[in-house]
Amino acid sequence: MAIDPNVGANLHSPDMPADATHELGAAHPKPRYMFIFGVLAVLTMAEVGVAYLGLPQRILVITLVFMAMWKAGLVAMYYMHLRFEPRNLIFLVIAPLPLAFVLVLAVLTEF
Amino acid sequence: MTTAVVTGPGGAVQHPVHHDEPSFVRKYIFSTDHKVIGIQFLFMSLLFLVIGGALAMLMRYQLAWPGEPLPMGLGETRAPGGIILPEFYNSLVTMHGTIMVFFAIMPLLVGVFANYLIPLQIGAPDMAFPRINMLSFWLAVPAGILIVASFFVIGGAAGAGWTAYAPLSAVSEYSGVQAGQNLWNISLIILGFSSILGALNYITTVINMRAPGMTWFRMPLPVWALFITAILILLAVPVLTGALIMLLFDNVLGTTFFLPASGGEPLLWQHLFWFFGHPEVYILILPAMGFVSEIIANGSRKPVFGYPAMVIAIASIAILGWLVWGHHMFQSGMNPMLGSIFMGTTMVIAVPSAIKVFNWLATMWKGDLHFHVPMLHAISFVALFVVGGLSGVFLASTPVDIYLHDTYFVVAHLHYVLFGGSLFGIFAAITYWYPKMFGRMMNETVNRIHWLLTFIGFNAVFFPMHMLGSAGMMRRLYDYTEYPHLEPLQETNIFMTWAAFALFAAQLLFAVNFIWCLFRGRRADPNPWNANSLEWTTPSPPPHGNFPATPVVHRGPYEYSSPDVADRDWYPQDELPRVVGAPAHAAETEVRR
Amino acid sequence: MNFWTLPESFSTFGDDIDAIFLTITWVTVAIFFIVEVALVWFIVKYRHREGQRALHIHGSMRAELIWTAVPFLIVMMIAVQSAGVWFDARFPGRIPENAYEIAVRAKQFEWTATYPGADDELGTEDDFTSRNVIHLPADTPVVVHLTAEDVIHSFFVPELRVKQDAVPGMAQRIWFEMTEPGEYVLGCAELCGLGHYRMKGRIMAYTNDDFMRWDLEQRRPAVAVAGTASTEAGGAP
Amino acid sequence: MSTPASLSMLPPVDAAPGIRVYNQKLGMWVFLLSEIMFFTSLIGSYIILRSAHPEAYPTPGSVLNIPLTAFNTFVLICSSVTMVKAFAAAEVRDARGIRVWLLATIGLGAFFLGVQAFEYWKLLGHGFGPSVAGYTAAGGPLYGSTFYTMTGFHGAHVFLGVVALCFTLFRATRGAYDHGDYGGIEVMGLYWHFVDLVWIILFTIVYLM
Ligand code: HEA
Ligand code: HEA
Ligand code: CUA
Ligand SMILES: [Cu+2]
Repeated sequence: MAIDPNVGANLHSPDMPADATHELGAAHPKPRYMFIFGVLAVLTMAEVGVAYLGLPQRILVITLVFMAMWKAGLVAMYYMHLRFEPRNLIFLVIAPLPLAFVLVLAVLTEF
Repeated sequence: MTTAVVTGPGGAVQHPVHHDEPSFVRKYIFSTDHKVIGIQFLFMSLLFLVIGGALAMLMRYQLAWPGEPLPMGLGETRAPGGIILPEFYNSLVTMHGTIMVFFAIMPLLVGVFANYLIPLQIGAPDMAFPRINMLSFWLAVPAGILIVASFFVIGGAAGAGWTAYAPLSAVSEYSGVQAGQNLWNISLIILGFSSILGALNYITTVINMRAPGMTWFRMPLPVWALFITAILILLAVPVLTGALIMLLFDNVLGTTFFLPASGGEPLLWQHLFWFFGHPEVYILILPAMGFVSEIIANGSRKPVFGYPAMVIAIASIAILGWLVWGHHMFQSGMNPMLGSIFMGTTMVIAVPSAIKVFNWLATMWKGDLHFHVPMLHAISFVALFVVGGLSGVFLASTPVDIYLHDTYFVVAHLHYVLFGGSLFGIFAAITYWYPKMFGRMMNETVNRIHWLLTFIGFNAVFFPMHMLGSAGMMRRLYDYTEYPHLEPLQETNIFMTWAAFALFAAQLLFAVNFIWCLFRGRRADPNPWNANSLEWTTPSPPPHGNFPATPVVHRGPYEYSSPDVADRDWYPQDELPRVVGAPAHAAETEVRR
Repeated sequence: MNFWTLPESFSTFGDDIDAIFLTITWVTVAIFFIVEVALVWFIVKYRHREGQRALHIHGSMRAELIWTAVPFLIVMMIAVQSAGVWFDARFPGRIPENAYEIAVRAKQFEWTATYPGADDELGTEDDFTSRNVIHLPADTPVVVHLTAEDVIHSFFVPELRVKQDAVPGMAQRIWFEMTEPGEYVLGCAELCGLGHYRMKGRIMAYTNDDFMRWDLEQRRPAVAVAGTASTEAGGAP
Repeated sequence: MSTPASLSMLPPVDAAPGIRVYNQKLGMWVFLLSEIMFFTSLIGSYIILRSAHPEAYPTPGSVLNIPLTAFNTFVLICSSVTMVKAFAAAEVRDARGIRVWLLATIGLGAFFLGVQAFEYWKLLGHGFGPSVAGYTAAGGPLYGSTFYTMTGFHGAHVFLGVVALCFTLFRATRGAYDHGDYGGIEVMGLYWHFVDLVWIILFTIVYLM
């Protein structure tokens, strides 16, 4: 193949040893896993605390949803290292969220 | 230019390994070759098409001559003395719908052609995950066995319609069906898993395994359609799975998701089902649209008119398809305000469909039309899909749907889009790619007769359904002659039934032709239709690994009648560009390898 | 029997519905002919002949815009016209004030109508019922409180252009106004089990005077055997 | 394939399309998208049923044991850390680290399941079951139905994850993953973290609200 030595390489690339470059390597700082863990643990405790505060239902729900989203976001961004992925993948991953939203919201108005 | 070398960690995709003559079992049964899997799906789903058709014949018999004994017996619990029982009729409707939608049309479109075509048309040696692909097929098999087995359990097969509205489907006292409903649930859960595994394979393959030069906008439209369909499957089917699980639990665990007596919500089932169900009907049409685009361009010897618009139309149908599910629930007691919103979105969805229809017409405009059999089916698709789509507009109008909902008008609509649309698209695709799949041509004359009879028969069976619907005949009705105002419709129904028998008989031609030519058909060239896309550059049938060398793509798939090549009217995607001024050399134009 | 149009309508908004049905019919028939005629024309005109070569053209932005915009406008027109009638037929706020109210309960496989009785209130002692035959006044708006006992049924009166699912656990309120006295078929339009096909009933519509007379007649026995009497009133189903 | 000299004058082909993510990882992400929709249908139903029938749902603490489950949540979060540590070890080709952290993850996952089983057992004893029959706890049977279905399907995912982790560990003891072929661990981790993520949401919705 004279055109380009690397043409078609991606077809088989997963078999190549991962020496050359890889996503997390030098390009990005290593996420601080333990620090994230600390945040998650604190947020969990805070959530439980909030639940026992006896807040009015609406405020409670908003606070808890916010905290849960935060935690979920941390897991996705750092542990699943979405932050360090190509933009295309991030778009792909958030694609179904609006759908989930539409489904739940539309049906909620029903009852 | 920099090349994206993705160095992934290993232990992953196998090279197209060339085994030395694998065993029969590895080659034809537990094969990981996408082509074999596609063909396995083909045989399985054609079998189910026949079963679904046969169930329809029983229904038609009852609808023409309600209460008259069948010429043959079907067992005392179903049809004592040959007279179909109401509960058996309900099972027939349910299983006909379920089998046609989930076990015939969906696997025919996706299981068969996504598997077979995607790697070949994008120039890949196989799927991204061949073993998951195999698993996908081998999950569909037990699902199929369960659904057929459900006819033979006590209480008979599920009888709550293919939409399985709760509470009828959730409490066996209400329907009289016992294990049948649970088998239906379990079968569809398994099949859903199979579809999801397939979908993730197709998506990954299209994103990552395209041959060099195969940019997004050089992909053949079937690949586009199948890719977007796979996304719909991926996101819609799990919602059904979740709903099915809740329904199953209501049946067997005593939970109460959909049972109002102890706090559940019947409408929740409908919302979940249709949130899946409407994307599902587009799953059932988009691939067919892709095939038809390909075949019309080929038959017209002309580039697809408005290729980018076609892609955008598919994508917008797919996106809008998520926002219209409520149009199945206008009369369900759903909030009327929500109904208006759903009417709006549903109306809008006619627009991308319009774009597609007019682009097909424009593709034929000033073409050089060759009416090979796939082209005949493709043109029929356009002619009939329009009818089905337009009847959809009646149903989309909320006030009109008050009258038409759950009448035969809906049945007419759904057969025009599903049979006139999807199944004609499938006939087009099977006749078009048969030579590639099996290396032999189907008999052209027999196929033409089959097409003609199917086209006429189809319209004779299903067009009158519009009239039945307008006259107020409800669907899923065991014996409409109970209603005095529907009694006069019997003559029409008798006519439709005879037409349906003829239609079914006409399919025998196709079946015989299909099977006969597997063994006796004329040998096919690599490129019998003078087409451009990559699958035609490799032998028929393609070898394991598909392409002797990775193809390199230089242009879009529809460069028919290009002025750059004067000596013929096609220009394969991987052919080296002819340098301006250089003589078109015969040696170069031949199919290489 | 004329299959091409809906049966004659006998309710006030029925005519509006039929008008939209007609509009859509005209629009779709026109589009149908445009598409099919173009198709056949192209088939004949551009069929393959020796030496013919297709025009090599990839598309036209202008054409795309036209056939995006025109259908959009057409369907929006249909949607707007439909929304108006839908509002009239279904919005709770549009239910006439002075309507005669009854309750209809669906169960496998029969319809039971409950009438308010002397005090004009539903859910009181003096209510009386009828099975599968519903007696109503014509020329007066009627509100039906629709419920179901077991599974989903659907209250379908073709000639009145009325259809509403009766969902267990939900209370629906629908209304209609009949324009003429007479007998109208009531059917069940939602698959509800093995007797779905025979879950039929009748609506007997009287002039206001006749209805009043009928109503009074029913009240008398209703005092004696509240609830169960008068089942066969107005003729056995 | 022969290459005529004229080729060099042609516009370059767009070589090697695709996104810079290897197939397995992309495939797992795509699979997780469908999982998102699956849990949407379950959790969405929970939210919808609950808002339709608030009377069936007493304050969670009155039936459920929040401190126990909060602890269990903590366990699952820990298992996410150990999982990511295994991945980090694979990246630096630390064979021992891979095995140790995987083992820790398996242990924590199994522990989570054990606590959940214990919780179920306790709750069932208090008349809080999934079915209408025999439901005697506060609220209505809808509460039991939804509770067991949500947490049960999450538990099933954890269980499958533990099984898959055992398989991964088995392969690691055979010398996989520490030659730069960390893909298997990364993909396994994506699934595991996703299950953790779902629990974070479930815990909040089912236990705290
Ligand atoms: C392949 C499957 C498929 C497809 C593609 C469609 C396409 C459409 N469907 Fe259909 N539908 C079904 C399969 C499908 N449907 C099934 C199976 C059911 C019954 C389910 C059940 O209850 O069992 C159903 C039921 C159904 C209903 C519910 C009816 C009821 O139960 O009361 C409605 C209501 O809105 C509807 C609407 C539409 C619309 C608006 C489209 C549109 O997408 C159509 C768009 C196409 C066109 C409009 C034609 C081409 C366009 C032009 C030529 C341009 C000009 C047109 C205009 C300006 C109008 N469908
Ligand atoms: C794609 C889907 C599909 C297809 C093809 C068909 C095909 C047919 N359908 Fe049906 N139908 C549905 C999907 C489909 N249907 C659905 C979803 C419902 C709603 C169910 C519900 O209400 O729950 C329905 C409901 C339905 C009803 C309404 C029943 C009722 O409401 O009471 C009727 C009534 O006549 C009917 C009739 C027919 C007939 C006569 C055919 C005929 O066209 C059949 C002709 C036979 C074939 C097409 C098979 C031929 C076989 C081959 C071509 C393969 C041969 C090749 C080899 C073996 C190699 N169908
Ligand atoms: Cu009641 Cu159908
Ligand atoms: Cu739909």
